[in-house]
Amino acid sequence: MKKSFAAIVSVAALLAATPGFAAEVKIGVLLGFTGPLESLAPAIASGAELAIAEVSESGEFLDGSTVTPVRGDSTCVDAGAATTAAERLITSDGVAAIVGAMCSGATTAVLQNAALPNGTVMISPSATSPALSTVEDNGQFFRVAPSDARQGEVLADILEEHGITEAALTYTNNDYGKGLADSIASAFEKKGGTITINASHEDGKGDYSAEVAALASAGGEVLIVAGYLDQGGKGIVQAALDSGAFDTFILPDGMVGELLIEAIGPDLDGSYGIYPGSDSSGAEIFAKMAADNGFNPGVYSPEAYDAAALLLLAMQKAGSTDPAVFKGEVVSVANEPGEKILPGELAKALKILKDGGDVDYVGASAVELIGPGESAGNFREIEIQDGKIQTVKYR
Amino acid sequence: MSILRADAMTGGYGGADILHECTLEADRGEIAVIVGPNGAGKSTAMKAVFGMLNLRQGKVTLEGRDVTRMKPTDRVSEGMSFVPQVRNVFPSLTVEENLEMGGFLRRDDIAATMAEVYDLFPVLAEKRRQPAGELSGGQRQQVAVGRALMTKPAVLMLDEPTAGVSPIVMDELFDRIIDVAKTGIAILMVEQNAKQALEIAHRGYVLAQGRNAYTDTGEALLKNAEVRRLFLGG
Amino acid sequence: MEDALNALVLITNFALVPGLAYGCQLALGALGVTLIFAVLRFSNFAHGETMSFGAMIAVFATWILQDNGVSIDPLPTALLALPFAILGSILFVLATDRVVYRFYREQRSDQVIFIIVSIGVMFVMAGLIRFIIGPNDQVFTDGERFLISARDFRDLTGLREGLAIKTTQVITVVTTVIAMGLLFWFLQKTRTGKSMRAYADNEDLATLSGIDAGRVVLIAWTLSAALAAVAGTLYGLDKSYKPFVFQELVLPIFAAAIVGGFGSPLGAVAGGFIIAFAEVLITYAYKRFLGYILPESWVPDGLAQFLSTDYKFAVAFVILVATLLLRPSGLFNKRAAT
Amino acid sequence: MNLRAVLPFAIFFLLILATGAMQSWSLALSILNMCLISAVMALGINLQWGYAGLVNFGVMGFTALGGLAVVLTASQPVPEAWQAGGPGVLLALLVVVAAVVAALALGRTFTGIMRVALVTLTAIAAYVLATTVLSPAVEAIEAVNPSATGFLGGAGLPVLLSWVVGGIFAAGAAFVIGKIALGLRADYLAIATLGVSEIVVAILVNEDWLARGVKNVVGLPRPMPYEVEMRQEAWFASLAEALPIGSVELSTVLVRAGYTGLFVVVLAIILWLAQRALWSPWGRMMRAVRDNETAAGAMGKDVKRLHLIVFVLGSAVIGIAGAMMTTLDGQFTPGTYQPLRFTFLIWVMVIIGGSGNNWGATVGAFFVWFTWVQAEPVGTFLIDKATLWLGADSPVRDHLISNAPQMRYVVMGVVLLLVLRFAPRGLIPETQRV
Amino acid sequence: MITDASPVRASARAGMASAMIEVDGLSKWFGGIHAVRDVSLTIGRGTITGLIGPNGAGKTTLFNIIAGLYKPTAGHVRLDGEDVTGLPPHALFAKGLLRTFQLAHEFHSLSVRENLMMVPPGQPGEALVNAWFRPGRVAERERAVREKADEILDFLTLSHLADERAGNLSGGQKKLLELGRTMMVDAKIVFLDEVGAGVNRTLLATIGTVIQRLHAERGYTFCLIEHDMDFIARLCDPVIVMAEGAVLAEGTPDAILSNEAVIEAYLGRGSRHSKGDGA
Repeated sequence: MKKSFAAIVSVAALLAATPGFAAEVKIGVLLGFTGPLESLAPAIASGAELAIAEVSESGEFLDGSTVTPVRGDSTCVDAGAATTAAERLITSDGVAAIVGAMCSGATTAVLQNAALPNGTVMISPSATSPALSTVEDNGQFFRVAPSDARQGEVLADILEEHGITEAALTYTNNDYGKGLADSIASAFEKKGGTITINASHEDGKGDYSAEVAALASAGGEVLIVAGYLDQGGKGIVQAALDSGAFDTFILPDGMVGELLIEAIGPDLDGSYGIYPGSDSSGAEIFAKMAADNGFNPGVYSPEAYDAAALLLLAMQKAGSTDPAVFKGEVVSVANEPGEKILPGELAKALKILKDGGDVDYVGASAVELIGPGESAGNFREIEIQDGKIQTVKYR
Repeated sequence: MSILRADAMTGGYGGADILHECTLEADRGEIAVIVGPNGAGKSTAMKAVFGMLNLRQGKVTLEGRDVTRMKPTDRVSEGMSFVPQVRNVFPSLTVEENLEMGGFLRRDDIAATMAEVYDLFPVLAEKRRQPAGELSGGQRQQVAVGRALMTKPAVLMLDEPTAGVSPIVMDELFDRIIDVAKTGIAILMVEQNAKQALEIAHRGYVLAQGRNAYTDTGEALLKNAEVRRLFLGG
Repeated sequence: MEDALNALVLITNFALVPGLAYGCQLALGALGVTLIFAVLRFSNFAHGETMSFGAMIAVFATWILQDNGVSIDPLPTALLALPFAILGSILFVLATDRVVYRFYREQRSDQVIFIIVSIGVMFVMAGLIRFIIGPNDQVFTDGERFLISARDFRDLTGLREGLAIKTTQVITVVTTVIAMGLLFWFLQKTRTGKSMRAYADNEDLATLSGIDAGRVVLIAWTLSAALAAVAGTLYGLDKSYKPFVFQELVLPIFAAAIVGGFGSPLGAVAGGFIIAFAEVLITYAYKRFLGYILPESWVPDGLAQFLSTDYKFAVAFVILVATLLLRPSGLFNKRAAT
Repeated sequence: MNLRAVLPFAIFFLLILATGAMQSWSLALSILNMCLISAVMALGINLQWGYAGLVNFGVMGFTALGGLAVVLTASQPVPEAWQAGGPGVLLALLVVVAAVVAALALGRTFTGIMRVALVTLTAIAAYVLATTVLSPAVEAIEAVNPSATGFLGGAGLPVLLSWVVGGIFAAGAAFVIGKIALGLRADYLAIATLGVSEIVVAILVNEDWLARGVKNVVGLPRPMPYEVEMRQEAWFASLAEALPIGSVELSTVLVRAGYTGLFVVVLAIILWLAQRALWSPWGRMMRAVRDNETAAGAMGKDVKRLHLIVFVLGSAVIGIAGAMMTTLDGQFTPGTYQPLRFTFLIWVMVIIGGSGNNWGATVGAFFVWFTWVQAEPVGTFLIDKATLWLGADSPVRDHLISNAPQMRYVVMGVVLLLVLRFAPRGLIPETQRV
Repeated sequence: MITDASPVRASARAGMASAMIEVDGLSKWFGGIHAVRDVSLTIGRGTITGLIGPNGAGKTTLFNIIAGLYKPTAGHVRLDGEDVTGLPPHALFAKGLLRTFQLAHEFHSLSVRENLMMVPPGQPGEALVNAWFRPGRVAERERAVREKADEILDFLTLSHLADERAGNLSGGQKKLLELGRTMMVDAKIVFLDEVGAGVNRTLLATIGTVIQRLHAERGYTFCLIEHDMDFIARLCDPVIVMAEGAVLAEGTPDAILSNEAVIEAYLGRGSRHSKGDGA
């Protein structure tokens, strides 16, 4: 329903140039629907659209305005097409803010060439490149994905506690994987550990036997897989288990999810990792909501939900959809003080804000924004036991 | 009436006509030879008989049946067989497979025909398991003729069968062609080596610029002083 | 002795077995490309998508079978779905030929035009496939995963190194051997197969012999589509099915076909294995292997890798380019490449 | 130009105007900008394919080299990295150059098996030596603040200069590739160039010390002022007051129009040069070579050399376009170079436009890029309409609509096939000027 | 079957002083086929030499080796005393060796006039720099080249077709055009490969006249492959006969026509005995 409506809206806007729908707020969902990470995009979009629908149906948003999502394709491989899509969302569809983009490359291009010039606020659910921390953003860019640098330190701590001294490391060959791998390697080596091999793997390939062979030959007690759970990361874990190269895997944020356990099965027991989140049940609630709405909560799907929710809550708090006004409120709704808000409680939050109260949005991924508008990096240490993700503790 | 009769063929490859009312004929056991200078339309006439050229006018009959509008493939099943001048074997197929492909259209047992071909060209029986591409020029020509015989044709058409082969081999090829004719097949061939060819021809056609210039028995043409002067080099 | 056995098991497990399975998949793909090249004389860039299409049908058929409780445990249900995949691909490819390629064949268009047409077909198929099944990963493997797992092997032999053989790898090899056996039997022994070779050898003479060009082309497409469906399904079964992967497979497949000699079926098979083993063996880190067979002091500190796995895919292209430059007709083609 | 040539351009500009009026002017301009860049690429391919019949499927690689040129020319140098590993990299480079010279010399002096053996030996020795020198240097460079730099950086020169450098990079690569591969027949040349361009991209992706690899180089200097800063200028404020549009929109439109201006100049220069070359004795000679290489050789034309020249020129043009694109994006992202987008799409442009005709290639690029970008919303719209009968909540409909962006492939393929079938010589066919 | 070739060689050596082309021990294998075997011959300066022989005798292969299209397996070619073995066609053109082809090799998308205008080497407009930045210089030379082309078209009676696409010409007209191309420059020697094939008698006579005029007025040396013995006899002296990749005989047309070996291999033998007893 909502998707088709979005489609009608976007096309109507394209063809008829009706800037109308006065009481309707549009949120752009700009993701790589085509291209190498095309398989991740639909679930992320669904996450964002879930939050948008929730807000829209609550009737509490900005005096009863409705909110509709408008999708755009950032392709992940084509900065030109990404910029054009963003330009269309902003200037033609008239979106108030954008959830996106997906890959760091497209995100930077869109931010610099479309969002900044037009003064549009963007929250990326998935761009984790450290380079984005320092990019000039005029207070308009946020991301709910955790910073790679922080994650590396946390992982190194956990490895040390488990008494691991030698580990093999493989990363997905993009800015996320490379950045994360670098930070893990340097943090771990600072603690006296040894990374036996730091090798990349490509997403979207079918065959990972050569990569696993190299990893196995380098050796190590565990294999750290800085990848995506439904892309190359899964392929690596599968191939490593199949060939008996490694039994235990260290799983950073991109790798933790039910999908992986489903795909790999009991062999994954005993592997451990971290996942963004604080002491809250947001992720479980979100997973249930996603299931009710008929999609699998994939990687970054919770973050997308949070990104959309943050944008809308900030607008509510500012009482305006003018980016220049509400961009200042994003951090305040995400952090303390205020009432903690979990997924599914957006109506409640809107009401509190409407009544002049404060909220501390926790959401599906335990959002806490720090510094240049990034997730603070609260992590849950998890371990996989009996085919279930068990939380060990919070860091 | 002859088994093969091409009557007043006129036509070309789309542009100007190359053939002008050209008439050719061959009967069972006969060898009909087309000679003439380069560019006279010898090969074109051959192609026209075989249906590889659209005729504007004229008609081709085979055993009295009109085949003028038939595709080459259909003419093969009607009893015509054609050996091109070049690229006339399947080089990577063995000799035996070449012959088998010759009899591709036949639904009956081809073993007997194959044996006949091996009788005719004993050297092929020796090399039956060898890829045709590895044979010598003369042997390849024999494979080519053998392949064409596999359909048990009523008419065998040869486009310059002796092109590029040595005189000795040429002699032998002509002997083989005479043998083939003796089995009751009508042979229509184009030849560069006009004199030798006319010597074995029952009918000879001298073409010039797509027209029948002289038509007679081979012997008579050889004796014709004008033909000798103009086309046979004295 | 045990060290030597360990070394052998190690390299078998990590290089030879995966290389064999990958080689089979490439060989099947390359056979399809090479058949089209032999008969229609162009490089079909849409072949990767044909593989994808076949695998997609296999995925759907498997799901339907699974839903209806049909299975052949311990073998994967996908094997039952294979005939549907083959049939579906054949129908689709023949329709493509009828609607698209036939026109250019009748026009006797330039080879380059055919290549560009096949790129157009590739675009359409890529879009359609993603449109129908979506761009996601689809897992459709079921049944027993391993013939023997690394752990079982270690327990069984007492060696330090394990040897894992996946059911899907065995199926891949067996199916490939059967498919290739059938193909070669067809090409060498049947009348139709011989007529196809004849047509590939000499188009005009084949027509003169009464071999119907249309029929040969039809058979070539049929075989190519069937091989593509088998290759695609096996690839998806052994790894997982995802449309994007097949786009990336086209070049290694071309590399395999060209290294072997475009138009030569035997060459395609050989090329597939050459590319697969080159990729695996050149990027293999021999450190542990050397650790078993060399005295301790000789074991290298580094990984003993010829080339980082980052450049795994470049290996295929380097071999491809080298072949094109040094022996453009390929290893198994006697005729010159002109 | 006759009507047949003018009409497609007119229609295209109407489309752009319609986009501007109905959607927004900055969108229209940003589409137009990419159209202009695509046109430059298409002209490069047209030079090679349309003029000389050379099939270059390596567009992707040359585009990427153009992008690399922007990084190496315009980004700021990283002195720490130079200190850490600069000499090592230079030394390795020296080894490679020396090896090439040695191999060439050996190749001239010896023949047969000796030559093969000696050249191989030199190559292996050079490889071992270069990697021994390079590895520690690379490690040192990549260790320098990896999240922000970790590469040598560029020369810090004006970004517009990098367009020329991009052309030179691509031309250099094309010279080497052309020297070894141009003798191949059409389809092998296509596959070989595709393979080489994959290798080029693989190197850019994995050699972080060169241009940060997958970590991307962002924030490249741009030839236009930043909108946000521009809005603070006095002249801008007065202009914004004078015009009846919002200052945000004005700033984006101005910046985009600035790029448009730059690109139009480049396109115009290249078009002028290409047209002038085509209708000169040089063009006559090239067309003769394309028509019949053997006869052209017999008439004294050095076919090999001419092929090499045109291959290098065409690739240089693609390199320039690659540099322009990276400049427009403001970032270099090596991981994004894919054949489907950067090779095959460009070919579609040339074929649809009309190979052999520069105006055709240009307008083909315009239309194809426009369709490529607008196919997504239009595809979504069409599917939505086509599946209305399924009911609003149908999961099939939902599934189809969510996969609608993929329609751009279908649209592109169908358009290509239709043009090849019904107008095989393109929108503006090659003309005969006698 | 083949007569002793030594007299031919002897005559080749004798003519060395005034040789335009000397071929020495030339051989060429294609795969397993021996297309040209150990051929030595001389084409004297200022002659119109005819090259005849049955199809497949290796005449065209020999042509192609001399013209640089194939590299010989063994042997040498000298042009005007200079060793030019293995030089590419364009380099031979620069040294004054021109050729036409058995099947017309016109530049089909160029106009008839352009087919001629492309020939002169080193035109300023063939360098891109001039084409772009020195239009004046280019235009000046273009005028001259165009004038010359028009003259030749006139001579060839093709003026009315000057602006026609060359691909649209008839076979004979294409042959004339090819001949015309050789007139755009001053050649030392022109090789004509079956210039008469597919040409009607009237046109062939015209071509013959053109050849004779070029020979007389410009001092061209010609070497031509031809099957039409009349044509050969009218134009050529000497005539060289090839068979099976080797030189069979050489001499005046009259001598060749009465040479036993030549009659045996090419022109036709005496009577056969096996004839006519079929059916």
